[in-house]
Amino acid sequence: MAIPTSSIDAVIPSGPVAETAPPAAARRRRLRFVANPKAATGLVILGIFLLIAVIGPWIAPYDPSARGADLVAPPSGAHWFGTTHLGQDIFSQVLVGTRGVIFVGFLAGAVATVLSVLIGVTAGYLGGAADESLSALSNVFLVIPALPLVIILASTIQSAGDLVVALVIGFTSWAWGARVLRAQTLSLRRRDYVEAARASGESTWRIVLFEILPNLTAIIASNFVGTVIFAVMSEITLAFIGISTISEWNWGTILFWAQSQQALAQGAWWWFVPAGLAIALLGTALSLVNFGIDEFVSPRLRSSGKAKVRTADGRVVRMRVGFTPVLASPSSTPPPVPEGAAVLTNAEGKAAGR
Amino acid sequence: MTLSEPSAPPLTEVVLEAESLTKHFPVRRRVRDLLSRERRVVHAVDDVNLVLRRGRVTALVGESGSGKSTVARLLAQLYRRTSGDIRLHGESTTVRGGRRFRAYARRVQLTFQDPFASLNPVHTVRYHLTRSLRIHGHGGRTAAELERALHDLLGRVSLTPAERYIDKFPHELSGGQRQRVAIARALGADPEVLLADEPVSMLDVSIRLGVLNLLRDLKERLNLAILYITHDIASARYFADDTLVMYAGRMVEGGDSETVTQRPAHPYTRLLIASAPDPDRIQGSPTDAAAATPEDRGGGEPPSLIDPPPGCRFHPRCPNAMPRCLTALPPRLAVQGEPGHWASCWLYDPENTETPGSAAREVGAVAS
Amino acid sequence: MKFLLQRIAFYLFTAWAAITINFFIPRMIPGDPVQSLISRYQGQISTQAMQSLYVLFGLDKEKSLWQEYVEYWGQLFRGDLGLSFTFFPAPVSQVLSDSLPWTLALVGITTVISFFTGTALGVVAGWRRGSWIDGLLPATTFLSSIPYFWLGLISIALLAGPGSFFPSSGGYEPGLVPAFDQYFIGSAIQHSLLPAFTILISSVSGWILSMRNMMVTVAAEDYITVAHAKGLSERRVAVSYAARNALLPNVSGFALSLGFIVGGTLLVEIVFSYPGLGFQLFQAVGAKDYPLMQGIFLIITLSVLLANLLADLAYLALDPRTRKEG
Amino acid sequence: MTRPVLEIKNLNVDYGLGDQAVRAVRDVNLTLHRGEVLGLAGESGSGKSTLAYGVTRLLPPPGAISGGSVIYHPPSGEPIDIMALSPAQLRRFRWAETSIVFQGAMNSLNPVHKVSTQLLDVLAAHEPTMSAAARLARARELLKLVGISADRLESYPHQLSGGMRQRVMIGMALALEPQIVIMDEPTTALDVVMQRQILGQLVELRERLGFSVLFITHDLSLLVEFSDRIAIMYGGRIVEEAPAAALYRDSLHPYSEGLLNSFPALRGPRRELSGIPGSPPDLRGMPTGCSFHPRCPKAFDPCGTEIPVLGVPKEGTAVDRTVACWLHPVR
Amino acid sequence: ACGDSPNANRDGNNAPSVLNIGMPNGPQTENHNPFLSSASAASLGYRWMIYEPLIMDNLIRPSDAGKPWLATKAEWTNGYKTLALTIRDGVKWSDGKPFSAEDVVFTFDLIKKTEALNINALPLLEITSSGSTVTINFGAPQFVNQHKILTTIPMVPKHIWSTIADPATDINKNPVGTGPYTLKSFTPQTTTLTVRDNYWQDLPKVKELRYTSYNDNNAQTTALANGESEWSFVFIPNYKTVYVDKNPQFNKVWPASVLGIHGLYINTTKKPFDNAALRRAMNMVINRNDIFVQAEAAYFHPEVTSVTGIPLPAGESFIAPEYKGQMHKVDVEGAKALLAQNGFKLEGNVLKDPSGKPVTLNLSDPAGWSDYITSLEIVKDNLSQIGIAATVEKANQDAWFTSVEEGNFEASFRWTNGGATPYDIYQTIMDGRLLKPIGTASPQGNFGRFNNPEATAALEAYASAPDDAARTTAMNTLQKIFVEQMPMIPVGADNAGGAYVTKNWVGWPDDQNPYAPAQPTQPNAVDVVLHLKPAS
Ligand SMILES: Nc1ncnc2c1ncn2[C@@H]1O[C@H](COP(=O)(O)OP(=O)(O)OP(=O)(O)O)[C@@H](O)[C@H]1O
Ligand SMILES: Nc1ncnc2c1ncn2[C@@H]1O[C@H](COP(=O)(O)OP(=O)(O)OP(=O)(O)O)[C@@H](O)[C@H]1O
Ligand SMILES: [Mg+2]
Ligand SMILES: [Mg+2]
Ligand code: NI
Repeated sequence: MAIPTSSIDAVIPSGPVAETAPPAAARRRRLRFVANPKAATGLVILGIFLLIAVIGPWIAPYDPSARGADLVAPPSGAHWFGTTHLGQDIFSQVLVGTRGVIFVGFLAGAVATVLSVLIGVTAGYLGGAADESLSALSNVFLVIPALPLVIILASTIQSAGDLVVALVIGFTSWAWGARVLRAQTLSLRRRDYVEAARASGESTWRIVLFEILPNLTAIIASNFVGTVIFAVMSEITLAFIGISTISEWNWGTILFWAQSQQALAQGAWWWFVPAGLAIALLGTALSLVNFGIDEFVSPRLRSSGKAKVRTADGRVVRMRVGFTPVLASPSSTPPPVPEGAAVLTNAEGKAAGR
Repeated sequence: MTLSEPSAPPLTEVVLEAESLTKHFPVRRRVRDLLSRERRVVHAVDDVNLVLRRGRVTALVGESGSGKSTVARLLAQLYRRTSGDIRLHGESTTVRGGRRFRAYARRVQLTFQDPFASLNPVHTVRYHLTRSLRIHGHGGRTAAELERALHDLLGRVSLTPAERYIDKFPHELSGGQRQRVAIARALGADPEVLLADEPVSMLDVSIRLGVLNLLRDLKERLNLAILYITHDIASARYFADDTLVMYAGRMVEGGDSETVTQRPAHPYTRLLIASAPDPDRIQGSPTDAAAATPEDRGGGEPPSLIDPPPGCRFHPRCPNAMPRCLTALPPRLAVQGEPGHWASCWLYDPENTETPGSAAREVGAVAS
Repeated sequence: MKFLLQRIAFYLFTAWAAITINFFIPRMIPGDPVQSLISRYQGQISTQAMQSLYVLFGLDKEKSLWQEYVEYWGQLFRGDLGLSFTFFPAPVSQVLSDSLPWTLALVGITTVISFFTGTALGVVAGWRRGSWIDGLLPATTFLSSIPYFWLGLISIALLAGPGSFFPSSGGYEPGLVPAFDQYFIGSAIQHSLLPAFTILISSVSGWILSMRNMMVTVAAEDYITVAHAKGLSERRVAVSYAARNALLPNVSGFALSLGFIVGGTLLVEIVFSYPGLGFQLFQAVGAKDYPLMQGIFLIITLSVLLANLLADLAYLALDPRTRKEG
Repeated sequence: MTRPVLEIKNLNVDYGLGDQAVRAVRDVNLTLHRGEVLGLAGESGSGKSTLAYGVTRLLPPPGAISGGSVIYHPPSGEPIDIMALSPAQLRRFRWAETSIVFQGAMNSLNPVHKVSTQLLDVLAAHEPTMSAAARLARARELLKLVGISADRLESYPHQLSGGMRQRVMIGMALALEPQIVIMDEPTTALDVVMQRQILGQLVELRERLGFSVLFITHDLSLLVEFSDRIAIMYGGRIVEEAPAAALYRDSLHPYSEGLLNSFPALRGPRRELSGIPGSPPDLRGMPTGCSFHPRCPKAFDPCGTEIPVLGVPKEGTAVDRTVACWLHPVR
Repeated sequence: ACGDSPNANRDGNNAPSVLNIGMPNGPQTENHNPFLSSASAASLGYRWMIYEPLIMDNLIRPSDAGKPWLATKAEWTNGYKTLALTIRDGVKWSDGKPFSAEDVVFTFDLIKKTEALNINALPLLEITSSGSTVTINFGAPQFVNQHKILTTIPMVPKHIWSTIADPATDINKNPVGTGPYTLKSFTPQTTTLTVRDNYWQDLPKVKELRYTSYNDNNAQTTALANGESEWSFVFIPNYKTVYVDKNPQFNKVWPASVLGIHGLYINTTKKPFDNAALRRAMNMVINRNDIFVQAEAAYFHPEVTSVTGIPLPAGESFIAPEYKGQMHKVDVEGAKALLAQNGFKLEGNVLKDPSGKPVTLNLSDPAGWSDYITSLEIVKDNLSQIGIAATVEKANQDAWFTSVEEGNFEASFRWTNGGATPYDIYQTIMDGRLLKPIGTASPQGNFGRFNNPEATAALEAYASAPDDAARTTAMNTLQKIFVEQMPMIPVGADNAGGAYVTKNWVGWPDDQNPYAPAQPTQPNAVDVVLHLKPAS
């Protein structure tokens, strides 16, 4: 029996799917993330902080360490955020301090992410003894509370500068990510497409790098963002309690000085508030980006734009599972369909059939 | 397209052959097992013999969990076999990754059941196909050669014009198109054997046919040996030259597709065929439909593969069970008068002296 | 059972590893307790005192690290955590038993409250998606992004102070003797309000969010639709079906957070001068008091492990799927 | 035939609101009669499930009913428009009058509750006066009804096999002896052997209890065997409706014909399989006219421009079937 | 509800019979061992309310004779190698047993026997008693240790301590002393002492002392500001706003300098800082007032004004005639001139040393020590006036400790030892006996590696000189070397003052009546409490 190729052609769907240009589609997929309002807001704020991190030291009106004549002066035209006990300009400190915060946050995030990917994905993909020992390792790191560990480590290391602090935070905070990634890799490893790649003869490292990793991007990204938040908080905490080197300005350093000079008791709220708000804002921005990623990965989490509808009986209800609303305006419904036609014919038909 | 009674083609060269193929998966140990030395295993595949010939489609049917996919993966050397032998062109092969696995994969390729899962969502069609060409050195030396090879590949699975599909992501393709890409990827290795694990079960009715026809076309044009795995016995009849029936990890019947489907020998095959939906059975009262329900003493439940029933694995459900079925494993027995048709069932033992069904009633009575 | 055995092996291994790390990390710290003591009393303890302090602390004898490690384990098995340097010669166990209850009470209760409020709000937010409570989420995100030491400082500045109901520091009114009576408990509660509030504000949104997201995910499951189709009351569907299933991942998070009670809120204790373990740890780090550090770390690790065990048990109790028989 | 229990009139179902909306069910008119099994077939995405959920108003957001009515005729009393029920009324109405068996039984049962809890739930919600003992007795009875031993009540869903779970769902669907049972692909995940057993049992129960069944599947050969009448859906519309035998013997709509020709037959002579060329329509860009015309081998002039109306075909003598195709002008 | 609760009939917090004392030292663990500086008794200071010394020296007026306390007379002979004590009669331990010479002998014996308790490394030889006289022999002259021996050693009862197995680690659960108070209750946060009945002096008016340990300076300051705490010693930034102004009538701070200083140690081995002229020039530009005001909140470390580095007025009597009245003053031009004379060149804003290299200086201190860091910032600023490019490094505390002790630093703020004479100051800075090569720790002092045999000889002479004249000569020599060589730039004095609230209690030491340092942890605290009277 021969099947002419034409017959196959006839069965080939040439449906509506074939229209869009592929690269555009790919871009669309990626842009969808940015289109998420939460992610967009987060990214914009983050962008501003990044910009300040880069240009902060140039646009700062004063040298943040330079002493001035006005001691503990409230915000004014000359000093937007007021001054410290040495007459230093707090606005400049915040601007200049952004760089350290961003640097440590992102470096620690990157270190932790790389470690968690290395350890988590390896453990998940290799399985067996390698998995057992690597997950044991990450479990141990998970059990050891990070902040105290960071505090101890940071106070261990001589002259803990930004770089050291970032590394310490990075090296102590990868465990959670590794665990998540391992679980995800385990499930990916069983996916058909990984098996299929294996069956077609791909080498192990290529499978890990090109088949598994790209599918973990969202998790890795959200992991990264999470670690950055943690790193920023840890760094600020370390500076605040006076453990890390505070040679370079960061927001924690500002708070450290404010605290050790009892700024609030002095009534110098301006010493505390800007740095605290900056931290909160950066944290919020990062969280928003994280939500964006979450929603991107799992669209269910998106709260759909318009959740309320007007129903046929004129009430406004929320759309929810289990109670499908009956919409008010049958705008596009063509009611003039022979109401009787179908239904009646049927009924008649049955009647006749009897 | 015309359909003619398959004119049993002459037996061609054997490409891949499995002998006494066995796969036992270890069961995770329980505390109580720690005391006993015995390791518990899932008898996923036991003593399976099978022959794939050039230019022939062999169907492997059986219910879910009967071990079909495991056989396919064993043949693709994705699992290590517990025992038995796999011979490629008569040569025993055992490969465990690396260069030798690649060389094996070049000749034996596997496609998966679910086209929605077997393509990586982050890669384009081009990536998938390029990789399969490159791995096996069919990618050519220049970009132009590669491009030509890609077009050729897509052409072979009738995804033309190639430009329309080549830069798409899997999610932009329909199920049938995806399955074609999966097949094209297997063909990229230029294999001699194609192991197709349920290639259409996840596809919509109206698309299935296209993929099956494609496979048949490939068989004929490329002279491939194809193992077609399915649980839909009707499609085996339609598409395969030979059909093997599996039950609980063992082969229970085999032979020419038409013979197996029209004159099933093994009670399990009979049950399977009787259960398949059959539009021609309508017209009658629903009681008829109920009456047509074949006898199945097991409530439709397959046996545990950890402690498979002794003797014939089907005996707890078999209406024809005889006392010896409970203890003795039936060998392959030729069905008389039908060359090439065999069944692993004591009913076909020419020396059988027991009454079919004698053990069934006993056991049935005890069970109820 | 297999599951349990595996977990026990895991706990034992982790405990060993953590204790070993506990042992080595403090020893990597340069400097020693004597120097720290001297610098704490800048000028008031003269440098001539150093020798006698080394003798006092037993630091004048040279021992190999390995020897110390073996001895440490011997001590641990005897339940002896050594003597603290900061409070020399108070045994570490005494320092711990003095401060642990405070942390447990403040952070423990707050964590529990935070978990329950957060989860409850999360259930509502997830169930009534798009309602006002859902709109509140960004605000809570902002609140939770505020470092809580800062929130604490601000709340002290705004709410505490002379004449205010909220005391700004300490665990109870000075002069009271800890006892289970109305005065002491009342004072302890009064002192814990502000720190508790701070922790609550910054931790509750995490629960809200994770519970909401789980609710949303679960609400799309078929069995929820089935529950609606069965005509069950809204409450029953929301609580017994959706929330009950959505709770599972949160429970393990909760158990984990219980484990971090001890180590996680160090800053709140610092800011509110709360006499808990976190503050002690902070001091111990400053004073190079490694027996105390080790002791606190041990407590933290053990409590995290215990919490993990609880999480496992809770899972076992809540999710029948993990209780596969046999 | 008896009088109808459920009349679907001009039902339209949308996903999304406003400009975003896609219409998944278009102008569907369908009647379910007392005691019959009405099969609903069509390829994936044709709107079968949407119709079933729409009728019971169980569509999850962003699904919304944008028009039409669904009239339920109770055995005694006034007809009820399901579309006009308030949530509270809906809750009372559900399961007591219509119950649903979903496609995946694994997901239909709450994994953390015992089978008994989930069965008793229904009884408690709808029969608050019933005693606890009576409820339990009823639950045991139900399990027996579907061929599961009563001691399985204390099992959790994961402890049951796929077939048992599906049976539990069927038993649960019959708990309140509803008039209508909607089954959305109840057996696709099962083995053929198991599938036949369950369907056999269902047919038997229907005989005994007299409920009506709306049976949804894409396996036409199964429907032909098990249902009284079959409706074929394509692109959100019913394109043909006929008694099962009539449809099998002589399908009028080219799509129905294509569907029937997609199944290889197990018995009888080897048939020629033609299949259906092309792929399903996109809901966002429905072809004009008859939505099947781009794939239809018999398409002619009016097909591309005008939507054919569902009606009794002029030719032939059958009055108990309808079709929407320009090849078969309606009366 | 509970009648027998210890809190039930507590009187109001500010009842006039109670004095609330606070320290910012965090939660305490019960330990009333008076010898251990880690004990809660030492940390909060209440050990001096229970245990008493032999003589009550007043460190802020070190030249005044001490008040006889448990000893009515203390006499040094044998070139300060023998101490003869006459023990007071009629003193009773709080358990009723009489206090005797035996107890004094026992206490000194205990210190002699137990190295861990010999905080001051006293070279004790035999200790004998006869009647009410106790004779203690030392292996070396103890002129400079007089104060430590007489005022900082608490006397403990033999009948109790002789039964204690290990006095170095005993927590002395039920302290029995000769002091006016006994322990009433202890909690990690608050320790309460109550007045005893038969004290050898008039009983104090304060019936109860409540020592509260606040977790940090902020908490302590807040407590002081709102009167919760009535006496403390804590660093209060901007103390006027934060503390005094909250209640100016009562909230007082009384800083009193003692003979110990804080200043900038310079590593004298690092070029070009081995050049004394450069160090003197640096000294001339440092603005001590700015440091005092901005870093030390205008009170905490009182400005060292005398060029000799000796705090005034405590050290008034030690100042050499040539330096009397010579005060530090900022003189940038003078500094420039001095540098120019010594071959330094100021080119623009850059100072070049005689070899032509720009002069740079790394100033380091631990990150968390905010007053020191602030001081360094100011120093850095000051030094830039003469073209020295200084940087402030905020180091890790332990790293800093090590590098200072090993001489791996350029300049750093640090304190000196303190004592009853300026000897301790100079000894910490200039003692050649402590001189170690760079890289070897010299934890006891001479961090700047100042190598001057003349100074070493003068120090030795001062400690062991047989008579006052020889001592004066040695002290004058030390001052001359210090002023001319400037191995360390003195900035602020150690402060033994305190903050107190006069709302309920008056009679505190102040400028008019500086009878004792106002620090609750000093031995003199008991003297202060004995001076207190209810306000109005
Ligand atoms: N990796 C594995 N570990 C343990 N048991 C396995 C594993 N893979 C398969 N099995 C078991 O082996 C048996 C055969 O499985 P297999 O997947 O081969 O069945 P199948 O016939 O392909 O079923 P289906 O039609 O559902 O695909 C099943 O009981 C299965 O549970
Ligand atoms: N949430 C949704 N948003 C938008 N479109 C949807 C949504 N859910 C379903 N659809 C679309 O509605 C159409 C009908 O879907 P439905 O699930 O009713 O099909 P079906 O006939 O039941 O298919 P199957 O046989 O696969 O179950 C499909 O084209 C589908 O893409
Ligand atoms: Mg399979
Ligand atoms: Mg469906
Ligand atoms: Ni100081």
